[in-house]
Amino acid sequence: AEADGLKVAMVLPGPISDNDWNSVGYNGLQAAAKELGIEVAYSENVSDADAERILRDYASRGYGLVFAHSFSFGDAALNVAEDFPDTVFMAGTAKELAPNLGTYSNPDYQGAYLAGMLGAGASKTKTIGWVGGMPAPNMLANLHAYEAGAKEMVPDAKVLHTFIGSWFDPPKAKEAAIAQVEQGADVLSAQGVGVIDAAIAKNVFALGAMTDQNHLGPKVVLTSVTWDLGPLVTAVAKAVQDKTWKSENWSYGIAEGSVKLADFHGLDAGVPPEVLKAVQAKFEAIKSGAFTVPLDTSNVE
Amino acid sequence: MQSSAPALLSMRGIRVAFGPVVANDDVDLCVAAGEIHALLGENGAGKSTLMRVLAGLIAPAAGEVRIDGTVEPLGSPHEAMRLGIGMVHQHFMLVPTLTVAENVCLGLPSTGRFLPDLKAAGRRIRDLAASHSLDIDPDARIADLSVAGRQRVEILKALFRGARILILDEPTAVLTPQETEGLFRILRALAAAGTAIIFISHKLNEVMALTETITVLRQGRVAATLRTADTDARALARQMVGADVRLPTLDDERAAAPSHPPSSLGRSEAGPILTVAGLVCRDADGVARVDGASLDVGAGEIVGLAGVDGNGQQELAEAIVGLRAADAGRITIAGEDVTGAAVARRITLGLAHIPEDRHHTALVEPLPIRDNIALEQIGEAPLSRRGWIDRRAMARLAADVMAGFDIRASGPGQTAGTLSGGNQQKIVLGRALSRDPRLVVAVQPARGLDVGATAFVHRQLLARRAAGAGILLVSTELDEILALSDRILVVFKGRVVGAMARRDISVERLGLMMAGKAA
Amino acid sequence: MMGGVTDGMSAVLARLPAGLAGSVAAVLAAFLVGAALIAAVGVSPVTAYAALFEAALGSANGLAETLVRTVPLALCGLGIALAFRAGVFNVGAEGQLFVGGAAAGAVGVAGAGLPSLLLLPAMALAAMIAGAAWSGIAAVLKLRFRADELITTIMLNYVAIHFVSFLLHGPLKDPNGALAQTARLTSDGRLPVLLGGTRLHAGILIVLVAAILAHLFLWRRTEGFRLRVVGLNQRAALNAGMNVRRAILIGFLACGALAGLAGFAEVAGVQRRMIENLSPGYGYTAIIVALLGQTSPFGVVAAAFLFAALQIGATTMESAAGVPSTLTTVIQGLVVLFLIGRDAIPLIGDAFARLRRKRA
Amino acid sequence: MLAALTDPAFAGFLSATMRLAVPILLAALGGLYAERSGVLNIGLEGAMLTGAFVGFVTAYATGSIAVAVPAAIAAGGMFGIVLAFYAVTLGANQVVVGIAMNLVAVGVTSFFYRLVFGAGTDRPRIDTLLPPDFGPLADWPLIGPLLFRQDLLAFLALALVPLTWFVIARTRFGLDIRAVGEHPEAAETLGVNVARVRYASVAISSGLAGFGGATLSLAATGVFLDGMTAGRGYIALAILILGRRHPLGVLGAALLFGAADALQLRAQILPTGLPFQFLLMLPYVLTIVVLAGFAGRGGAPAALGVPFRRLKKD
Ligand SMILES: Nc1ncnc2c1ncn2[C@@H]1O[C@H](COP(=O)(O)OP(=O)(O)OP(=O)(O)O)[C@@H](O)[C@H]1O
Ligand SMILES: Nc1ncnc2c1ncn2[C@@H]1O[C@H](COP(=O)(O)OP(=O)(O)OP(=O)(O)O)[C@@H](O)[C@H]1O
Ligand SMILES: [Mg+2]
Ligand SMILES: [Mg+2]
Repeated sequence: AEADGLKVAMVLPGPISDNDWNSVGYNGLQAAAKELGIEVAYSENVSDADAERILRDYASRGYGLVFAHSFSFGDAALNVAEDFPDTVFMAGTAKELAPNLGTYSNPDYQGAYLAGMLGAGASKTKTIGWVGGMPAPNMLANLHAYEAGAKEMVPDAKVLHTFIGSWFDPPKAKEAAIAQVEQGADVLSAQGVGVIDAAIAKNVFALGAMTDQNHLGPKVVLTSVTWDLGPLVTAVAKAVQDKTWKSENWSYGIAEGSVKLADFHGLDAGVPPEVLKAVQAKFEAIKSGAFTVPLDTSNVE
Repeated sequence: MQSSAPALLSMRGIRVAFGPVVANDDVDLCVAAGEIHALLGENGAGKSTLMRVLAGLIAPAAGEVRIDGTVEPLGSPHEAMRLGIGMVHQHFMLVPTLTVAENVCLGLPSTGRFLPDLKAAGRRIRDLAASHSLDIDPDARIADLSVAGRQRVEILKALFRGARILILDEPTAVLTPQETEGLFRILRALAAAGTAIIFISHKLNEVMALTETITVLRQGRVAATLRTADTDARALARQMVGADVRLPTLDDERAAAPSHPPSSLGRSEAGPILTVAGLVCRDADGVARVDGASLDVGAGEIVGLAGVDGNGQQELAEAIVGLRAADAGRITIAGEDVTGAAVARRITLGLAHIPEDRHHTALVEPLPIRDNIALEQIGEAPLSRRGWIDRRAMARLAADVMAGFDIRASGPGQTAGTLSGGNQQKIVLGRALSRDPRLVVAVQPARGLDVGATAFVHRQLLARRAAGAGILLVSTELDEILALSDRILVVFKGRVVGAMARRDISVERLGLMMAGKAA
Repeated sequence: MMGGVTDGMSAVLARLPAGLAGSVAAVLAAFLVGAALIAAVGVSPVTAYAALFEAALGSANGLAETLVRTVPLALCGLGIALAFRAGVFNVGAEGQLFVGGAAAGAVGVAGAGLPSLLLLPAMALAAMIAGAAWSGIAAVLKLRFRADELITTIMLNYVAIHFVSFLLHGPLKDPNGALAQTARLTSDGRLPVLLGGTRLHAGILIVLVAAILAHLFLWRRTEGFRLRVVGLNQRAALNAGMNVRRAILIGFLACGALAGLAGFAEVAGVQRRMIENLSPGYGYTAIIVALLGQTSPFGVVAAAFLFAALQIGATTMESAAGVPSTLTTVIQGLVVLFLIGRDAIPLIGDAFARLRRKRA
Repeated sequence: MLAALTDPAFAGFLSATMRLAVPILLAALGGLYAERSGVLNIGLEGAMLTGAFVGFVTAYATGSIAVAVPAAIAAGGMFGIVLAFYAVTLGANQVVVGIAMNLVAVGVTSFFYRLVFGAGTDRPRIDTLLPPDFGPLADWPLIGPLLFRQDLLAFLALALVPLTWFVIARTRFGLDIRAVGEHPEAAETLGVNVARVRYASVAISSGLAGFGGATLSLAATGVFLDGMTAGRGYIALAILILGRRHPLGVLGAALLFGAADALQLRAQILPTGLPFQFLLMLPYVLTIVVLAGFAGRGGAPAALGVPFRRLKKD
């Protein structure tokens, strides 16, 4: 409806300062804004109960492209999309699509596979840990890929996992991670704030998630699986502007350069070189399409 | 009482108002050292308010207080205490979970600014108690003390703070005659040693026996100031109420209607309306408060249950009305075993209860008078049908009871908690008696009431008796028991230890039995 | 009798704020402080508030959204108010809402194919029973074990939310989906929309009916009379022959049933399936709603509407004016604090008078 | 036997128990002051969050935890004074005020976090306080993990247990607190300033809760996150009742809760076959069971939750 340029909004389930899922979304949005010079807006800390209303609100205020940045906003996006056919919606890992509702997958599990390899290879105890908030599909995909990667590198590796039952409870996540270290884990995958603190306290390696989290523990965060949503948001916005947008699954993973392993900040000295080589080789294989990381969102236990 | 030296205490032109209620209006009061001064007045006349001013709890809107002739600003309890004013409140101001020594040291920096020295205080308490022949253990917890024991602590607390003016607000309302005698001995000794004592009571004979001077308050104003020697109980009652008052007795009743001696009415035919056999009730610690008590009450008779407070009469009454579970024994009402029955069943059988504690047991103070009157009958026609309340019937009942029992209030919508004690008691009475109960359990029904109100309550009980109800009157007031009872039972340590018909009553024997000395 | 931290609470009831003018003033004061904070982030308060009001009340859709939000707040608030009247401090509406929602979702999925007239009442009933049963746990803990409900209901909220999470990851999970939620309800399992083009669903009618019934119950039914008496003075109630335990139980069960009904309304009216994060704390906000409404049913509905409007307007204020949404939490809290704080005005007057007297 | 006691897994469990208990212990000890004085402090949660935030910001700005902890306590205390103004001076419903204050705390901390650190995504962090090295002491059975693997804040928290006992049982202030909680009218007539005692108690109460919150952002993790107290203030209220409002009882109850939490975090790693949600419930269910089992009647102060109004003239 608006003639004078596309406005893009993003609805986020948590605080944009989580250095995690929500930061990724926010950074992606800002990157696109810079790249394309478009107007953007966002709502953070939006509960599932509020999602539909806020999506509707953006649509009715003339936003031409609205990102529903949570796996749990799919229903809400579907409902609103029906009522605003001229607005394009993008829902994170949605199952049901509509002509004006597309989705984008969360391919960080591809990186988790590499993290699993790296972790198992760096582990002296052949036991590595993984701490997450809730068993949401993307978390399960991440965990299974992490496990599979670890097993590829060290077939008898043990992967411990804990769900702390909420997305944001850093002290609890820390304690869960410490419990894993006490059970023998010496590399931890940090899928929540607090795990890196445990790694610092116990002096074990941590593998960051989503953004380069090395600054949270310069001596222990070996590397991070980063996800850059900028290219995706930019591409989608451009497609909408050019009216070439299509309802489909936009996947921006390793192959598209969105998922990477962050800089090691010099800590790679603590990892056997052959492990680093194997990880690098796997990265290239995924990138080239020679290897596909299995996507498994089945429940655990 | 030399008129030349300034009085130890003199209050002039005191005025206190609570919103529209003027509790004290231009009140003067003078008390000399060594004098025992009575403060009299109806319920709500403003006695407690005046004393709260003196104790520094209320700042008056007008007027001045002089101690030894000097005007003193009584801004706080602390200030009052410093000036030697001590008050024993009507409702004890003691923390039940603390020990005597802790209570005494409370708010008293001289016993240790930061770390109160309870041992030293305990020693001083013992000494002080001994010198005034007060029986007090500084390490006892208040909750474990008897009412009289708590009162002794209150007095000691005041003395410990160096009180020269001691105020006692209705101290005898909760005491037995023996305890009252003990208290009087203490007070006379204190006065002899120079303490000024202000004594509030509704019991005129006590006032006559104890005091030298009397100030009568009526509706917040001083109605008279008299020397005790120049007056008598009847004149005092007239001063307070503005008319003659006489407490009714059973003998008046009998004289008025000699034709049917009510004490035998219905008793032979239908059996007693209430029987209690071998009742045992234990408290939370397993101590038997009622320990095998047995009694019965016939229709058309008043059975007085006399006894020193704390001998299980309260627990016995609670068990009869169903507020307390019986651990052994049997209770029947109108022939039906109600030992384990709910209160509601007992009410259906004709029970009415006038509890000792009207504030917490009888009334729902935040609710209007109307609702309080309907409390026990709300589930029955005409007040409700099929669970729906008939508000017109409720209003009618309230109007009837308020008229019949002379309840003075702005209307049936007034909150019960804002009424004077006397009017509150009339609600309780009206609610209980207007249902035509067959059995009335009345516990201390006139406690804290002025003469006029007491006379009213007694008349109502006698009227119920005449209508054929059986009445169990539990009281620690011997006068009340003697005036109203057909038979008197005496309770001691949870058992009924003696019985006496009206014609055989001997006060001495009663006293002995109450002390557990004879059967 | 049934001692506990909440004894005496009822005495405090009388001290809750009354009077419309003061309430308006309090809300205004809260907004004034909010304005200062908005200015601190460099946004014009006028713009921000304009967005807020526009969103909450300025259009049919805004009003509809406000009413949609009113539903869970009012239903939970009514339940809490009834419990409170019985002297029961039930803080467990949040958990009761979750189990109610789960029950409604389960029945809604299992009963797919049934006609709406059968399915919806069955879902509502299941939700009420589930909520009441969950609340009943706290009732038993209080009546049998004397465990204080203020604590047990808070603990039970955590248990309920974890339990419902288990159900949604396990037995109730939509077999065709990856998410922890039930299958989507068929249209027969959804509450009808009242106003086309908006999300306003029939739940608001349930609120009105519930409020009227609660009002009649409290003021016209003997059971309600007994409930109030028990809440104000248990001993006097017992002395008058009332069944105190029964009244307490009714208080618990009514609260659970109404909170469960709120869960049903969210599932059948808004989400169209049971989801893992059904409520962003409705059950907690409703405590304040109940008390601001002075535990009187219509007052509760009005307070729920006020809070709903604030919450609805608040989120738009964030997206439209760039004011962090957390500010709205501050404003909500401040509204309450200023409402109660009106009592301070005479105190401040007193202080001034004293000062002047001292000077004179 | 000794082998079991020195087993590293068990030792780890013990030290985790203590770590998980400390924040709740501090808040519950705080709650003890308020409740013994007759004020129900539902605001513990908000005070904790305030302490976590102010402690974090101060540590970030000054780089000193020795400054941050007093700042967090002071901030909690200020929070308590506002709460006391409502609960004591205005005699408002303490539950409503507490919940409203918690709401404000969530909003204000999150709002000011953005104001201070901007709306960016790089989460600032501080260096957490690490346990000092006690050498061989840390390997003592039982005592080692419980005490000598803890940081200094945990020691302070533990020291507050006997200190609180002493204050309540032995000092004049404690006597005033007990009197005011049981029978404020009596205390007032004896010259105890009820309002002042309650203000002080609520301020101490919230100050300790602020301390407890600070341990979360200064020792447990080095970050601040919106709502990071995650209900610990409410749990502290339960712990307080479980511990019968007695310092030693509160310590025991906090350790019990910490143990249940530490246990469930460990049980999740083991193949128990139980859905993890049931393990997450464990601490809460245990609290309820214990409360129902024997602590239900724990004597609450008679005036708890009841506002006190001084008699005053018209
Ligand atoms: N705190 C108060 N607020 C409002 N009114 C009060 C208050 N205290 C007393 N009154 C009113 O002031 C009047 C005087 O009460 P006061 O307690 O002084 O009477 P009293 O002579 O001691 O009565 P009683 O014989 O029943 O003890 C009464 O009308 C009473 O209702
Ligand atoms: N806040 C109040 N508002 C109105 N009246 C009050 C208030 N507080 C007390 N009163 C009234 O003040 C009077 C004196 O109270 P007091 O404490 O002497 O009890 P009482 O009525 O004499 O009863 P009792 O002697 O049985 O304790 C009573 O009539 C009481 O109803
Ligand atoms: Mg009086
Ligand atoms: Mg009186």
